[in-house]
Amino acid sequence: MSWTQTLEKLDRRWIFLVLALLVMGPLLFPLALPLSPSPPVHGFVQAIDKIPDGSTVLMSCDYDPASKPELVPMTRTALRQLWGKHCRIVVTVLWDGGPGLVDNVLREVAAEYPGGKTYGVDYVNLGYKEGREDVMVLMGKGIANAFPRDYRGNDTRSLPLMANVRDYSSFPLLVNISAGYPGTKEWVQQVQGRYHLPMVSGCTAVSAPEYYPYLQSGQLLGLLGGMAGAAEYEKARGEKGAATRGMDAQSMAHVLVAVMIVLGNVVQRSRRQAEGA
Amino acid sequence: MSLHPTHDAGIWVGALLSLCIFSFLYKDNPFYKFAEHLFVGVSAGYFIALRFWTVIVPNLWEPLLKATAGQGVDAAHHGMFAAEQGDYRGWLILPGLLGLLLFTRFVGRLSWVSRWSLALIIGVYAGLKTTGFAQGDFVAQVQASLQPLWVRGHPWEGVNAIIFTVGLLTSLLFFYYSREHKGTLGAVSRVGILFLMVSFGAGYGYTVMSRVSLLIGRFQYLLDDWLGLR
Amino acid sequence: MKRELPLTITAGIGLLMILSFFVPHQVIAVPADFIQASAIIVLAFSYFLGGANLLRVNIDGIYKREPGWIYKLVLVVSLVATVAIGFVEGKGFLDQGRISKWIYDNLYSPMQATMFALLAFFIASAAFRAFRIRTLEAGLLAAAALIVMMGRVPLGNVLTDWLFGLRWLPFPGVPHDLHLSTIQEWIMDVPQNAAKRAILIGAALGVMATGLRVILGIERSYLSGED
Amino acid sequence: MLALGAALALVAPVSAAPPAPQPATRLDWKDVPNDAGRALDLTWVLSPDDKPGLGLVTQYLVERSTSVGGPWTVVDSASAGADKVTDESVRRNTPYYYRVVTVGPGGATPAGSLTGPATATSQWLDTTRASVLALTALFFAFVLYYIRSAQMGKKPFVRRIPGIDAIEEAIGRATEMGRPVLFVPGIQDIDDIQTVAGLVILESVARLTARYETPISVPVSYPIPFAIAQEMVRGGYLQAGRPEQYNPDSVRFVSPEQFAYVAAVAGIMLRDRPGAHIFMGSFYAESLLLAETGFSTGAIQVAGTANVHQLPFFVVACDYTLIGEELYAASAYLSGEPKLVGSLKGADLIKLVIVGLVVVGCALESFGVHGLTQWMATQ
Repeated sequence: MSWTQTLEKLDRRWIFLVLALLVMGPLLFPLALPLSPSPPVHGFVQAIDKIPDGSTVLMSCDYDPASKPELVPMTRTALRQLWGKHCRIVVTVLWDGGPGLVDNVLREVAAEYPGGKTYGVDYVNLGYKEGREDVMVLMGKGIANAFPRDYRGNDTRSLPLMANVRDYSSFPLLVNISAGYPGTKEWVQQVQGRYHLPMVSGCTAVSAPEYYPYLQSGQLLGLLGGMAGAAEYEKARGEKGAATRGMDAQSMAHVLVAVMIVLGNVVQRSRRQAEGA
Repeated sequence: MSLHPTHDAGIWVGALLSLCIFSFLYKDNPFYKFAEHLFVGVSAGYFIALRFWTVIVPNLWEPLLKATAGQGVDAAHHGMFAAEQGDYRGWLILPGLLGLLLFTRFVGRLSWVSRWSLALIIGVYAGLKTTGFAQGDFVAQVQASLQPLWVRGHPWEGVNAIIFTVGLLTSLLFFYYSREHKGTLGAVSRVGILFLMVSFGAGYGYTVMSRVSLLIGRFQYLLDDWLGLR
Repeated sequence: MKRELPLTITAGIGLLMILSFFVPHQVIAVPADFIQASAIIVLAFSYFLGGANLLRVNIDGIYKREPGWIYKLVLVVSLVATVAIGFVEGKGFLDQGRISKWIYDNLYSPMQATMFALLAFFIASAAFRAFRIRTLEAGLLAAAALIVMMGRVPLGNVLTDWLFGLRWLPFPGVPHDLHLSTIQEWIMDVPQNAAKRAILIGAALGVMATGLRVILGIERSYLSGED
Repeated sequence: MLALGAALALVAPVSAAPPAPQPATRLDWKDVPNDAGRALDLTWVLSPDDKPGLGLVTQYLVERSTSVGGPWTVVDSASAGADKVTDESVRRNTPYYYRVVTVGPGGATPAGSLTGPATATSQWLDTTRASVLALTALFFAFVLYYIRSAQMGKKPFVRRIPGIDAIEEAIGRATEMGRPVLFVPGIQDIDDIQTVAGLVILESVARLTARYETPISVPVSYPIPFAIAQEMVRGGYLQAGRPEQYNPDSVRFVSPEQFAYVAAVAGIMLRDRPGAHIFMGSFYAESLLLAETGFSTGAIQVAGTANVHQLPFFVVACDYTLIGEELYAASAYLSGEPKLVGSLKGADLIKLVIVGLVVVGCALESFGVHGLTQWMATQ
């Protein structure tokens, strides 16, 4: 039996095993390959840089634990960049699987600051609301109308931060971290144009290509695509987070998939030749 | 490098359940089936509790309760049905009722009543989606495509703009059904399919990237959080 | 009542939503806002319906001792327990230290993440076994996929660092530092972006036409089922 | 805020006692356009003392009253150097009077003049959305025109798309091999319009399998599509004149759970070895698993979905793939239903308008004429 025939008969669990080893290796023994931020990532960083220090920013974290490795690192870095400018942050979560995860991230990052960031003053977590794009439009007539209570069960209108927050006109920027529907597409459709709110997006790699047209049109000012986008964002901000640590493993896995595509076609071709002969 | 397994029982539970799910890669087995059903049960239960405490209570029950005392968002305003924008008080009985009517689905003969509630939801989303797509994905996207095809001093930008415009128009005409794809239109749609294929290739690459990232995240959880391998 | 009223409700509300986009006047804006607030509530109720349905189907299966009934029991018990704990714990049921939060952090969260991580393995094996390059189109797809995959990660750039020294294409304005990542970014920005926009616009037209048909009562597939 | 102003005035003499700032002048108001009368824009000319580095002005307080004589309440503030605010706390159709107070370390100086009566009113049309309105109305007119003319029996021309031939060819090959045909109508419920399109295609597939006397197998994930799929298959056999051959078990209800559904379909593929796999509808992550398992059995595969992320996996593993809108086009072509054909033709016509707009717009932009681009801007 020739080597191509052996490969063709190969049990796919061997491929599973190779992938597992290739991903695990660099996590244990990092290679620290160099990163360089791409233009959409620069756009994201600059859009946040340009808003006045101390403004109140809306951040919608629309994801659930399935996308944690791609989206939590960029959420962390974005929180740090905003708090570094003494911004106050209003957080919403439009995915039902997400509010607990997002609250963990907020607490972690808030605790990094000496004395901590104060809940209700420096940030508010409004938590989850059913309704997808319907909630987005509803918030346009009043954030507290849609979210009468926050994640912790407080009366939203009683929080000091919310005294100055009326509707979308209270924010200079929307930072959306999105895993799909509802997410960046819906914010662009229902809020960015309708309420004239500039926005940036961090999204999973799966949806990134679909958002490039929004980037070219200026509907998005910046875009972080997947873990690579998060790693470049960390690089641009001088951090070394979970995304940066994952990039070596990401590289190895991509090499494997590329080799698999080429090898698979070599095998198919030799089989066709054998069949033809 | 040595092991420092966690003492957090929660992480042990999470890690073992993760392994149960990974065991599906070897073959379908009782461990996977157990984890799968546990997951479906827990998530359905969690989604119900979540909607109860984040929607039914704060957006329906509490305002209704307040309204019975003639109170609402604006304390200066009295009356159970004294509504204004964002403060609907007693009127919220209507959506509450429509919500309850959904349960007529369980009463065979009356199940058609639940269509009233369904009709509300469908009307809202059909309307919102229509204008959302009209502005965000139709007009704004066409508007952004009106770009200069040559830029003084930046010939490369001009070349890109021309390639972009050709790609956009040929891809659009690939999806044109009122005439056979022969002659000029045939050639145009042949070019269009090439652009579409490049975009699918990009989509393939980015999807691979996403899925691999998820796996990396799981391994970070198992190796760092659970085993403490460092 | 059975068909006409739902169609009228959908038509009225759909038109109101469309109008509220173009007409800022309070005569339209306030009722539209009320309906939007109502939709959230009705939608939340529908999840109770879904949960009840799930329970009914599975309890039925346990009662009849269908194959795998023991797993159905796991499902029913975990569903009921999660709801019960959540209801008892009250408004801040997801706050730090609550049992519901423990369930979320250690059952729901890791299992959901792992379910989706399985796909990485399947994608690798599909790349080997089900990626066929036999036409020019498929070849272009493969080339774009390979460039994007390698250009988006650091290793691809390390491997193509030698391109850095070459002065490519003496065309003014072309970036000289021709890494794989620059080519990747060009593919994303120009050809793929053009095709994506065409798809985006086409899809938008499809959604708008469907919306129109639903609002005018021409499209009724959502009303199908028992009459 | 008022208290703060007073406090500053009290504290001022104790310090180095700079003079109170000169007042801001020419306060002016404008109703915010395109809203429901919820806000007023206010502008003024900065105090002559408000210069960077001078430190004589710290902020401006905007005060409001419902009568010329007061009482005045602070409604907003702006830091030094800013000459406008938007008062969003107004009630519509209510006259207000405004004045601006300049505050500095040396005290607070009210402006000499006030402005008013200022009234916020509602508008009936948001003029920034005129282009969206115009293009949407045009598109809807096209769609409705074609639906109407199709209903009146004037069937508009729609070209036959190659995907339909590919489906027929696949069924033919399965027949030659003496193997069944597998049809998967996506994994979404009936509210996804792609499921509807898939089920429409199923009817003509069933018609063909009836004619060729080839068994068909249709696993379905949700109850309502399951019921409709049964109707469709029975209808197909009826149309082919072979109602007696219809086997009710050919359509089976599997499970709405994504992975459970995939496992069941993969089981059918490996056990029954269908000669043709036809995937038409809404697919998510499972597209990859279905296409791979199907590919490994050597069956002919034809797929169609409008879920763009999943298309690459179908394109590389299937013999033919209907891309995006082609799924709807195929269902319109096969069913000939006026509402589907009309929408398709309407979209075709607006696409020609778009092509025209882009060509003209690019030419205008290249010559530095921006009128069209500005009219279409919505942001």
